[in-house]
Amino acid sequence: MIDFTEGADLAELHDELRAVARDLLGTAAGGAPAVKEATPVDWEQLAAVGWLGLEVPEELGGAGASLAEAAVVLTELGRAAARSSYLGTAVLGVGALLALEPSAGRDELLRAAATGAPRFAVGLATGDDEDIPFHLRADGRGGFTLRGEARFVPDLAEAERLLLLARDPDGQPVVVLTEPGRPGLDVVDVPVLDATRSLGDVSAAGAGAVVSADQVARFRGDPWAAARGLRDRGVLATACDSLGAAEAMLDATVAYARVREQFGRPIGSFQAVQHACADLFVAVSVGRELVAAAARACAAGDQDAGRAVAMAKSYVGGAAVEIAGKAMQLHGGIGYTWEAGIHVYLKRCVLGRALFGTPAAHRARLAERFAGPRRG
Amino acid sequence: MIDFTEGADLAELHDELRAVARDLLGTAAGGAPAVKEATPVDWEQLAAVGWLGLEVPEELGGAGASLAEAAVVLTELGRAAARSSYLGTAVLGVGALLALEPSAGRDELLRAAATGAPRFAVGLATGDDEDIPFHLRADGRGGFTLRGEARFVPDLAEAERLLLLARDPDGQPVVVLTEPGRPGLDVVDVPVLDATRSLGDVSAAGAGAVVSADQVARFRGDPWAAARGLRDRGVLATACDSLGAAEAMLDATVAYARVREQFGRPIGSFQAVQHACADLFVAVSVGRELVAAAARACAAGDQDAGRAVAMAKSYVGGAAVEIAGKAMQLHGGIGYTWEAGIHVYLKRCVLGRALFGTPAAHRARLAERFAGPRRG
Amino acid sequence: MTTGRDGATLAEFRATVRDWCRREVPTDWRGAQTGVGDDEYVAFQQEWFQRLRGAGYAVPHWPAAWGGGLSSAEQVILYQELAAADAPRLVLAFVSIHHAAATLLAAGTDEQRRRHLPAILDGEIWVQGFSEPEAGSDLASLRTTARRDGDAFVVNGQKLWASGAVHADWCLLLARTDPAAPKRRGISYFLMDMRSPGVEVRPIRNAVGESHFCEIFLNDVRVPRSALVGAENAGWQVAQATLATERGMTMVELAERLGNAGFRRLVEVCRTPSASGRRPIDDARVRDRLAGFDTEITGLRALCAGLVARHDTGTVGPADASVVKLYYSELLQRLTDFGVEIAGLAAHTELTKPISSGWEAGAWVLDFIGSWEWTIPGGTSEIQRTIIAERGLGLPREPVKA
Amino acid sequence: MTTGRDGATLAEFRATVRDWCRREVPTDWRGAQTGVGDDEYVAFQQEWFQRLRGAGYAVPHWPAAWGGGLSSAEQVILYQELAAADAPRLVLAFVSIHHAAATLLAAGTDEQRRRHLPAILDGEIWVQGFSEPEAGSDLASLRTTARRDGDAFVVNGQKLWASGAVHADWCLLLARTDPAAPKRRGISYFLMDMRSPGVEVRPIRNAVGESHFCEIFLNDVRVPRSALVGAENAGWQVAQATLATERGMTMVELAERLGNAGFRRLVEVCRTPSASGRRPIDDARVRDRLAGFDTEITGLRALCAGLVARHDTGTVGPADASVVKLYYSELLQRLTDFGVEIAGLAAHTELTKPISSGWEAGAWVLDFIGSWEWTIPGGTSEIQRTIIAERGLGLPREPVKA
Repeated sequence: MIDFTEGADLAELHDELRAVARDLLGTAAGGAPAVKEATPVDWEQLAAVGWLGLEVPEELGGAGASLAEAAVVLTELGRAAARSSYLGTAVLGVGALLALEPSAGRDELLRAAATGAPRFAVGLATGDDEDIPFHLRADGRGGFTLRGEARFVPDLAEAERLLLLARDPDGQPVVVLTEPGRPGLDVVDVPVLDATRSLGDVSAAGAGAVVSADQVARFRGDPWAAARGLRDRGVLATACDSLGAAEAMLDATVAYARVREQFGRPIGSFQAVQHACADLFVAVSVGRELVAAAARACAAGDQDAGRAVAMAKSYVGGAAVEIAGKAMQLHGGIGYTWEAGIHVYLKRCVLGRALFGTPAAHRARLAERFAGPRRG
Repeated sequence: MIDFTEGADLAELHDELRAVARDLLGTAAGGAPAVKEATPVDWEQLAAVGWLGLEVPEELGGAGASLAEAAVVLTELGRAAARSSYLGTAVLGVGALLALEPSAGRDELLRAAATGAPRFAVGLATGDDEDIPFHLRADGRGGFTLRGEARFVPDLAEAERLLLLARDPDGQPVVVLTEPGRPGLDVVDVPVLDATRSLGDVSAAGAGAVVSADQVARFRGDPWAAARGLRDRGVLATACDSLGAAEAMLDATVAYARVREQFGRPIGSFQAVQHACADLFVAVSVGRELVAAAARACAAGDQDAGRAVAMAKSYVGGAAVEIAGKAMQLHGGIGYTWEAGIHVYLKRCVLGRALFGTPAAHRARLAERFAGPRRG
Repeated sequence: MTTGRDGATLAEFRATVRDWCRREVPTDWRGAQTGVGDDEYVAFQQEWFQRLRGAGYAVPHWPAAWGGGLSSAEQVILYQELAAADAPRLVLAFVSIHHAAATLLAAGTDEQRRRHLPAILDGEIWVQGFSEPEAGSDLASLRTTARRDGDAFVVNGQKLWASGAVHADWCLLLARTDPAAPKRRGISYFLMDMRSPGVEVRPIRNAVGESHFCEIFLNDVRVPRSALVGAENAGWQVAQATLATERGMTMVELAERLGNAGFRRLVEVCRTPSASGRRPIDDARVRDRLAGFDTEITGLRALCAGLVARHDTGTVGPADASVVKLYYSELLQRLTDFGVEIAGLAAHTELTKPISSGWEAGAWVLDFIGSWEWTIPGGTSEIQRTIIAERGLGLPREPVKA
Repeated sequence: MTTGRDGATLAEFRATVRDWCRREVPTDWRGAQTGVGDDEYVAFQQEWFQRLRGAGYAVPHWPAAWGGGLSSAEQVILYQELAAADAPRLVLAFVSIHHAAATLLAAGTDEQRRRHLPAILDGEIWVQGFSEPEAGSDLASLRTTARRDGDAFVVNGQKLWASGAVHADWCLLLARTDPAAPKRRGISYFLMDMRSPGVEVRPIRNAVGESHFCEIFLNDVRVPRSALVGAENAGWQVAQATLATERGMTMVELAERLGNAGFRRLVEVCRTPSASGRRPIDDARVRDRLAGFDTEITGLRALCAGLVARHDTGTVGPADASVVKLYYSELLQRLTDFGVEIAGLAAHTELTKPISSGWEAGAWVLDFIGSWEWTIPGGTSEIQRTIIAERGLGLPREPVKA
């Protein structure tokens, strides 16, 4: 396991983590993607190499690292188009727990998360709408009634524990700790075209679900900032994923263009292919910078983190679709086959563009600071 | 003079008109633009070949043709980046007169317009805002007071007669016939970067200008439709102009790419240049179709003409700037020199994009029909 | 037959077709044809083809003597009305009624025509065997061989991207008959019975999970001499002549489908309120894009009309078809991409799209991914740009490798 | 000198620079320098240069011994603060302090350095004489000759795009000394006195009407042997070595100027109400574009910072500079284009822009047209893409003509 203690050079550590990840995920050689179906990554192995507890404090069995390191893993998972519950458990689950008031129960969950059992899913808004999806009503008997719905929740079907973002009776964001199968709670797997992802809907409709007081956990500090921070994690994670997928697509296209011949020469010697690849490289370079800045900002808890993740997500979300699409185009007929696996990345990038906010939604959020007061 | 009487094949007539125009404007060979300064086209010659009276009825000394033929001339003027008062006099001026209730005075003006003396300018909205720029108040002595301002009016400085679009005291659109130099009327030449155009502001501020009843001319039929039709003429004319300029830029770039050598071969044999030129050709082809459709719709007085001109203007307005810009790029260092004349076209296209409505303004207008009633 | 050929005006013809569509286009075929099996798809296509045939609309571009005979203007109207009525596409019979018929009419013997043209009307299915694994867009380098052996040729090789080969009765086959000749010479054109021994078809799954593209493996397949189209070693010219008979009508059909069902569905999704009640179309950026697409589709339709008109007058330019194909396919890609964006996460839950539809199904993610079926096959967008530059604009060719 | 060199932290250095800028940057120089004549422009530039020099900010990238010595981090801060204060650009001295100094430091003799480096600090102006009419971006094919004649070379030929040549005292000259050698061999590098007999300068008006690009005609110009930089016939290598000393700082400066004055002016124009009282920024499409530009500028700045950092650690990639230049120049073009669109018809009435400004003057049409000064010279965008593909991504080179 890599040592993330203070003083170590972060850039070097990230390089090392990246190398380990590529080895483990089978993407070390770069080159063409071999993904055809959604093969899950071995969950126990992710726990064993310490990725699940990257952000869990050392005293709770984790690596005591930060979201910046998780971002490296997320990027590599995207690069491998890997199917795993990493986002739900290690990024959103751990992120939510870390944001709560410390308690023995919370620490126990963090310790468990680092081992990979149980797995978590966090019920929060994952579309353009950023509202808090659940709300609690006091039931007059010291408990609460939970109602609401979170759609397209990552890694829901595999989760044994649920952390639902809700407004308490005072309207303040809190986290409800629960499990699938509880009365009044509906958990539905939602199959999507991108077979490398697991998404689902969790809802408490009608009479709602009964929640006891000890299931309701409060955030440390400003609960609104915490809720926003949780959403920002999802935004950043998806940006990392798209960046990794885009990198894989660029590498695969360049590798293919070097060897594939048409009209008696490698297609990579044609200017149309060269210049297209150059544009993809520029886009990946810009995206990488924006994602790195966003990961740093989130890890440091910068006030401006929301702006940085919105920039990263809106840029990379759009660029990744263009890059995967161009990869399909430049692979020619082969690229359009199921076997080639480009479609796996294209579908993952297209879904990633929408998950945790479309580029347009993030730009709309970014633009609020320019608009100024309305005149005239 | 070409015969536009009924039964003649319009496509052939247009080809003939186009050939004559290129001959007269010195663009017959296609190829590189030779324009460096804004050389005015000989006005008497335009009258002599019958272009000024294209739309003037035969019995008033004109050719009895339609706006579709004027569109051919406008496109060729754009192709030559020619400086002339054609738009103000022959398109807007004649167009306004033709839309008025017939009268001896009107017919006299139409007859005069065909001869090129006097020249006209029409005071109407030429920006994104489509409002009628002037308004009349009854002065209680049978006359009116005119107030308002029309900015960026084409060919104003050269005009001896002004046709100002105004709302009468009942709010209905009318045309005020007047001249520069009338008391209360301010005419200012507004120099712009595009030295091939003449634009100016005409205003009646403060106490306004005194207008007699016989200076106020009413439209035939629905005055709002007539006012819109006049604006549509300006929109179409600018689209034609940009199309012609774009064609010239494409031709010049292709001609240059055929002969200019770098790295030991004609630059036109490089795929980057080939594919860029192919994209320009596609854009010109699409633009040509949209402009032709808009010209036909206007000439026929179709109900849908406003939609057709908005499409033509929004597409060609944007495309022409891209095409002239790409022409500058593909001409390399030479293209950036004053001598090469590409800048003349680029400036003309950039101004043309804004004149009579930006692409975005036209698209906003086009989108009104989809939006449907607001719900939720 | 109720066509406009017999002195009826075009307006009357349009009314007749519209009326026919109202009666004959199956209702809710999109719903019914979503997720169906192969047999049901073939049966549906064959039945729709016969229904069109009954009205004289199945092969409007064929000569009257063989069952067609509509003018260009009438064909345009036919495709406009079929698209407006959102009729199913003729997918299964596409190669039969276009490429196979064009080949037979342009270069086939009377015997070959009599054998196949009526059979096509009765539902005989054809596949095109041109592309090969190593050749891609570079047809001239094909490797499949046809060796003379008495009164037959013995064919060996492999074909790729043979659309619909699993259903095909016959194959339009290009094979090299003179290995010593330069690249484009020494190729011959054959009509090959797909039931011949040694023909093996293997479907290839495409990016959206469908399997209409196939590989064809040819292992000592005997093809009689009488199956040769045109002269031996003149197959390249036959293939070119076949291409030259395409008069832009396919593009008219595609443009009309994009302009009707495609754009209508796009407007619909833009008008659909989200959970929060807000409609995408209430955003000025969305309206701007919609108006842009409307404009571009109008331009595309006009381009197609111009292409057909220039074919009629014999003034078609050498790159005109490439302009239209390039513009259509990239517009389709941009439009479906925007549909994906607007439809949001819910779009990803549509796992299948109706068969017999084009890429304007409104299953946006599948439509978007399927749009590469237009930018890649039949000459990639890159190759279309080169054609436009070199043949359309007369730019010098890239120097050939030393 | 008040720099951060002597143990001061970077934050302290930033505060010092910011304070200096507040005191020393001329107020309203943009207004005052709009439409001025050549003499006034030169005087203004020279004065601003001396003011910077006084603070130690004129040549921060030079070695300390010659008057520079700021670290990369300090230089970045310096350019950030100058941009934030909207200080004038050093246009006139650009070649002197960058290319000329780099050449002298990398390959000059001690004698040459002592002669010129202090002179440059005193205001000696240089011009680059590399490009030629037929060569364009293809430097290796230059034709200007330098023939040995005793202790001197006799130079004949013509240079193009020599920026600022009318004001130059000295010229960095590439000329062919061995006509028989292959293209990149046989070129030598000279320091040429612009007052030498036979040197004629003719300004070329550019697309915005300025004349800072020039032609230089060289007619039997005698250049002493001592003016040779590096070995005879090794001029190409000297030129490459000079280029290698550029460590991304120019791009930092440009990115900062775009991110400060450029973007600020764009937001301003988007907030300016039209005659009807409506502000462009009230349109969602405009806000979307603005946020996109904000994002892209943030990305550009990060790219520049990364480039500088990789230069410092010696890990810079062979195409990294091309990536930044390409991205900057096309972003500048898109941003100024959008400014033109938003500023509307009124933008066309701004007939001049301030001298000593970059293309972020807010005279949108001139800025937009001027943006081609970035996409064309110094290697067109097309050439940058080829460099990125071949050197950065290792794609195979285009085959050379047979």
